[in-house]
Amino acid sequence: MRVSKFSGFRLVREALRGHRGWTPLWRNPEPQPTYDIVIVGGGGHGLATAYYLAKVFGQTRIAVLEKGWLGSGNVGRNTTIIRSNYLLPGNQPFYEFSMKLWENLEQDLNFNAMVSQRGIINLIHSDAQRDAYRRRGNAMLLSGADARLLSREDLRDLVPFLNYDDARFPIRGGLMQPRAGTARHDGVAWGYARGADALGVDLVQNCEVTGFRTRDGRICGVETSRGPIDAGKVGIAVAGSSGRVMALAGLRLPIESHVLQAFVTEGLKPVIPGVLTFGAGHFYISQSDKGGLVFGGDIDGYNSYAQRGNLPVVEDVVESGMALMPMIGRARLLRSWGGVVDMSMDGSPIIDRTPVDGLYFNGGWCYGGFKATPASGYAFAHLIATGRPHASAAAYRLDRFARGHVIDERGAGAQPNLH
Amino acid sequence: MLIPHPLLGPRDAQEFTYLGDARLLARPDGMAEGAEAAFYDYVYLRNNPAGVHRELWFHEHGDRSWLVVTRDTLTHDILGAELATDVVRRERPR
Amino acid sequence: MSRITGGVIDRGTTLSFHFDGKRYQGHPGDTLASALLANGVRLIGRSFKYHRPRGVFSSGAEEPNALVRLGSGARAEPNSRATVVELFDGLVATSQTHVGSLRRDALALNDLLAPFLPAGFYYKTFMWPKAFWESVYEPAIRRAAGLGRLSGEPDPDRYGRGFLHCEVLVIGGGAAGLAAALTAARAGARVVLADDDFRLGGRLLSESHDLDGVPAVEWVARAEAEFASLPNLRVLRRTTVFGAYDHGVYGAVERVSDHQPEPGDGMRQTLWRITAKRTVLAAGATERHIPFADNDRPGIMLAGAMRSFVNRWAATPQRTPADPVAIFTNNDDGHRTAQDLLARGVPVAGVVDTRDDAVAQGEYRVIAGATVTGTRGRLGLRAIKVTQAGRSEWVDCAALGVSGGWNPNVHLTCHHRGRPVWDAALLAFVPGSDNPPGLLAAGACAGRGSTRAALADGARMAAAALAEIGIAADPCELPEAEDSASPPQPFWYVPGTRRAWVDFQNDVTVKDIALAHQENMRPVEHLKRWTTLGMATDQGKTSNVTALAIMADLTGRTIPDTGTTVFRPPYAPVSLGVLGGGDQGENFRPRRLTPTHHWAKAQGAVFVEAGAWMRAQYFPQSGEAHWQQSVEREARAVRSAVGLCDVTTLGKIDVQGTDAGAFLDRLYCNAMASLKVGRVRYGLMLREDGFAYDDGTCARLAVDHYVVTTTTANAGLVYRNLEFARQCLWPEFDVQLVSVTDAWAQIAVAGPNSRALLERVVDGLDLSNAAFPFMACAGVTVCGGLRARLFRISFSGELAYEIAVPARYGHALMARLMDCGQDLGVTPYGTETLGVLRIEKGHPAGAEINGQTSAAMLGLGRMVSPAKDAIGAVMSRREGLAAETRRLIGLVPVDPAARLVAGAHLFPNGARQSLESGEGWITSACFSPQLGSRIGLGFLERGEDRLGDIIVAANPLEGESVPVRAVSLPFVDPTGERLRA
Amino acid sequence: MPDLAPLSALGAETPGSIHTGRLVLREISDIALATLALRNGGTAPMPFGLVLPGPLGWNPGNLAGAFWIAPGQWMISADGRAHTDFACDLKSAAPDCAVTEQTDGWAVFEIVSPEGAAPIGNLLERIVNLDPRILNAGAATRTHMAHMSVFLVRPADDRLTILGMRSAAASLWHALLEAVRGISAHG
Repeated sequence: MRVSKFSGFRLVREALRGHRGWTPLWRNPEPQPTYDIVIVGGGGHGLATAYYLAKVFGQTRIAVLEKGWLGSGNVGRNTTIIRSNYLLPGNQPFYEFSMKLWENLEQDLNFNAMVSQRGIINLIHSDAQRDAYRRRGNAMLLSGADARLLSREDLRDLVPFLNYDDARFPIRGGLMQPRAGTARHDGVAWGYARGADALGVDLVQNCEVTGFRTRDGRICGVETSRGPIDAGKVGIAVAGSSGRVMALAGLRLPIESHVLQAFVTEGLKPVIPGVLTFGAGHFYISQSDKGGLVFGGDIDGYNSYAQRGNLPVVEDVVESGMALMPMIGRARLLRSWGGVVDMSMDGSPIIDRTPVDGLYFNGGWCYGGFKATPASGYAFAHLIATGRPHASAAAYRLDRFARGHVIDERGAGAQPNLH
Repeated sequence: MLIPHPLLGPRDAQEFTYLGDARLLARPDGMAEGAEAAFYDYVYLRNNPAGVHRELWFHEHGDRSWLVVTRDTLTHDILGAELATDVVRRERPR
Repeated sequence: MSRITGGVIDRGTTLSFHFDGKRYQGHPGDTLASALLANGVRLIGRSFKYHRPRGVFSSGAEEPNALVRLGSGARAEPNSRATVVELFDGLVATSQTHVGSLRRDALALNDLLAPFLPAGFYYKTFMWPKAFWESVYEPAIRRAAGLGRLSGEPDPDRYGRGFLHCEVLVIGGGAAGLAAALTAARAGARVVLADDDFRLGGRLLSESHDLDGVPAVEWVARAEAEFASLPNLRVLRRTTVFGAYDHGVYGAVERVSDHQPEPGDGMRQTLWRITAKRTVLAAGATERHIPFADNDRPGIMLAGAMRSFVNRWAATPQRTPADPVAIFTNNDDGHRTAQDLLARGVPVAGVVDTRDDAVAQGEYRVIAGATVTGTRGRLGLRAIKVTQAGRSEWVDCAALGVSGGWNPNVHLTCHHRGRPVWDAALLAFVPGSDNPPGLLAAGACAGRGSTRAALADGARMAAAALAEIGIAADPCELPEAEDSASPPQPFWYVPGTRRAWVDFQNDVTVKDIALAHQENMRPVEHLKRWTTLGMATDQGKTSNVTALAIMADLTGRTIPDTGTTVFRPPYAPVSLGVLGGGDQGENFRPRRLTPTHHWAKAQGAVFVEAGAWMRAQYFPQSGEAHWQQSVEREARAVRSAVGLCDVTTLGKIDVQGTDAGAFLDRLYCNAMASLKVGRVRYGLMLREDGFAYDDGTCARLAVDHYVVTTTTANAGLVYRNLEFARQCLWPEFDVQLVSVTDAWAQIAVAGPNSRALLERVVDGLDLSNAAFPFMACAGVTVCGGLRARLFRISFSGELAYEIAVPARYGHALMARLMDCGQDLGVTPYGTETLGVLRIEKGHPAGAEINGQTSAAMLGLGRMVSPAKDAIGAVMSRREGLAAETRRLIGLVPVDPAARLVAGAHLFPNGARQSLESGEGWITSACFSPQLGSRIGLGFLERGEDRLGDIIVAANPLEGESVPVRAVSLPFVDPTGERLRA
Repeated sequence: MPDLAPLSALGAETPGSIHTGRLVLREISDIALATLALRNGGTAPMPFGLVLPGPLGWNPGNLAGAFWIAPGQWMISADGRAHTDFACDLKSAAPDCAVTEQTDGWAVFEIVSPEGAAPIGNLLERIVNLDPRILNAGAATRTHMAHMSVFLVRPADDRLTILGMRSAAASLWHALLEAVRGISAHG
């Protein structure tokens, strides 16, 4: 198949001949009757899984089934933050693996997903919080990631526009990960889609999975809105719809579906350098290359599949933003939207086999699915191809709740809306 | 959102705190055989339907009642609300 | 000047304003856009990507081009749409999105580079060399991107919040909205009428038709007069309803004083949360344009906007009223503009109508079956190229009105993810069947846009809405009004080789849509995201439907098959200041003060935030240069004399009832029912998942009466859990709960002299060890009869008590204790010292009970009684928790001068350090005056078996690695002699 | 009598008071409060001859007043008796109930409108998201205000009593003053 190689040189050449040479980023194939591996979910994680299955694990005859359009789930409706600033051994190495994949993603995919390592700062407002962040920063360094403990004076240099004067919860410092930052969310989905398509993966849009077919306790295919498809193995990566899809296989999950709102302002000249996270209210913000301030906060807190939230949370999030940086008062909210997130019972994800042989599950990403996209795809591909968990994702077991090996970064317990 | 409090009428959802699946009313007996498996189910496997959901809300900034609210998670429509004590007494007669 | 006669402006008053440093004049009733046009100013801004010169395109919220920075200094507001800015005297506006002057924008170079910058170009390049993205390409892109600039200073204005409740909310004050409001308000319902504009009337103000034979303005004035007489009707002018939320809740922003030079003492804007039983959406419609080559010149605008400027504001779109104006249309509405222009003496160069059978409806030239295929005039339109049947001619004109039909403003109907449906007759999307519950669309936003139809629909929908909630209402009587419908010809764009803009602000052209089609970015959302179409500040109001039609044309599918366009809140951009309009700064959140706060303040205490509370952190004395000195003095005082600390912040819950003991047995992992009256017991609560949750004391005041304490942080949460247990788990228990945290001031009196001190204030109670031993409690009186509660409990490990009195006396009791304890060395201490004392004593606190640790880890595993059912007991026995071998131990640096910090990770001496090989971490650390060394608490693998071992505390974050010795807890008074003294 | 001097919730020896805009705000520091809760399955008593009201209800009573706060639970108040052991008296009057002293748990602010009901209505719509019809004269309810829990009692159209956590008295007072300013800004 013909693949347009992307480069500045190519762009110039195409410009000079009226852009007639650009080809589709991916095909629109009809689904085949049989595949070796079917990935359910054409979001970031599903597309990345298919890409790595083909690229790294030498698998062929792969399809990705997407009920809407590629990237229509949370990969297209998040706040684009990438980071590896976790505390626990079950998490941090995984997210650091993801960060390393991010750092080479664009060259790997030949697609500019605008990975931008402008840093993330988590603000510290109390001595106890400093102690907790010191423990976390040390965990980051001990896992091979980067971290810096910032004083209030350091912060004044880096982000002078915060309220240092009369804040209800004074800013006393910060924990910074300089390598963290943002990536263009749609670009990530498109880059993986284009890469997977070029490796022969069939990306089938408008194809909803309506059931699973099993034989002797083993998966043998899926029912879809476009007819049955046989498959040797099936991987599920449908965060937000995990409960619904897995219920088709008769499985219940330690997951609740919640709505997380996100916000963007009108375009503004550069004003916020990296990613900032308020430690005393739930608020995080960055500025896109296009100039919009992209921000978010807490989930609404109730179970929802509605992909929209309510006004009190909007007010609460913006109020926190105003308290942190009162200079944004004159900026205007342009758009708000809601994404349905899988809130797991310990705040950490699941990448594991299921009781159904040949059926694999990837979900429970809570707030954090976007940054995990590369490693999630890689680890899920590893699991599906080899049958063994990838070393970085070995803790993301489905049975960890029953066994008491939870990975609870916030110490909130089995209460999803507190994670 | 407005929560139709059975005693107080429609009230701003901001007066409430959300807990989740009303199955949490049915706490297993901790002294019974097989309690650990029953508790795993109770603590971790909540109903999470895309549709009608029975769920617990606490009237934190109100009369401190726990309510069982029946709400559609696809539309957010609320189909009813009851005092949790009434539900427990009805569904778990002693 | 190009001001003509007429209009709804107050010519008796002149307002001065500045644009780009130049002074102009306008009148009350003007918008910034109308005033600029009236002054002949056509070039107002630049586009986002190509920096093309742009002028006013619309007369409302949909404006994509005429964006300015309003005001200066901290009040500067970027990206303001000149079309909705109400003019006031002294207004200062500045153009934006250019480098150098507006006329000579250096970044206009981008326009020449346009061939190299097609849709999505940035995804295809800037990848080599790798390091250049962040160092070169991205910074350059960021500098060039963005629209206006924030001041960078804190917003100086105040914003308000409010809540309204009504039976009917009417959104929009045009023909339909006015009829709806009249109908509903006359029926006696509580009605809120919210209108975006500063003047009611909507499009009625922009049209030249009469109502009942009088100018529409007069009819509106009559309606307003009636509104004023109806106390059940509230009119919110300058108010944008921006979002439809659940259960009839709408968000609205009222611009209270944006039309004044400064808000003064008042509010700038108010955020209203409106709860309505029913809503009549009367949001009108937005005209769409027809893309053609170079259709973005200043002077080209929507034909309906042109009518607004002429009729409402008496401002013409060309530089002088004598310059000719042309119209390009696919429907009759364009002709209406030509008629109104002529009626006001504006010369019409011609009407270019795409319909072959178009005829003139007045004294002007019609070029039927023709299209506009080119334009001239870089900074202002000079001529258009008209092509008819393959022949082209240039027609001189200084302005061009474009009409491609009208899109109903269905936005709010989509806010619950409802999908509009395609009306093939109207050639427009109209509200579907899945509006937000309770919302009825009326008038032009429902596709019923003639004046007569809108009025009738508004009245009818209001009556229908009221009927649904059981209120009888008759539709108000309707005035005679025009009733012409003018559906457009399905003509969406003029094909050609030059660029034809679809989304003006983001510079998305027909070619970009074609390229997206070529690259298979065909689903609407892919199209939008790949090209950025509809992502500008106008949110695609003027571009989305047109783009959809073009994509439909390219794919050969129908428009509804190609997709719909769904809108999300907010309807129009809303300032963050008003959305976050609560108190800011130190009033961002409530502050809870202890009963001795004012006393402590008078003593010079330094305060610290403890959750919602402010607590005294330490009490510096003169001569103390560093907080550490104060803390050492305070801690020594407690260990050697007596200290006082306000501990009111700990949660207190009154638990009564015949089953109170049995109830508490279920809540705490240890037994409470067996506690004797007059005694106190330490209690540990688990979460149901088996991890440690909260600790405190449980005092039994009577057989059926306990008072339990919680940690400061968890007071509210524990109360909630107790109510859950009472109402949901064990409603059969006779238990009553009340939170009494604030009712009692509680003061810790700690130290060897505490008994002596208390004996001076407690009325006649024997405090001897025999009569009132460790863990005793009693109701007493103090200071001559004040009721109080006395507990002999100790967080410091010293002989200690906590005494509680009604909160209003806390201040006085503290002062009294200080007064009468001078000879005993009484010293107030704060939370820092409290922390030092508890670390010395090895008591766990928030850093140890952090939600991730188990009772066993805390060394409290034996408290989890196997003999009873209690919350968390079962799950605490899961394999993962049972196999956990980390234990809380004490740590001291081998070198007493070494720094020991919480957050360091623990490793075997000499071992390679990685996250996986870690054996624990330090939870808390401080300098212990008692031991003369830094000490710490931490969790260590098999800690209880390794006492005496030397391990390493690694803190690579601060470049430290410190050998430490594991020691047993507590550091102080291991046998408890002091405690029981 | 104890020889200790009490402090008002706002931290002064005398209660706070301010006349601003169209409203008078006053701190009430001499009201005695106690909650009364029924035992499981118990029936409502009539302490001091007081009929305990139902949900949203308030009964001014003679010797003491009461408003409903939860199923089976009321707040009982007595003007001018803050210095007494009111809970003890109430317990004697309702010995079969759980009684808890609350006098010092709450800051009590009274808002009076010399111009009638309208300014109170304007204030309410600035501070709480309650349908004003819930809070007609004679009603009481607890709700959410400026990140705090408050009880609102409406003794009369031109009068409103607000009870907030005593520890947050200053923040509540501030929020009320801000809301009053908001009303003035709108005229």
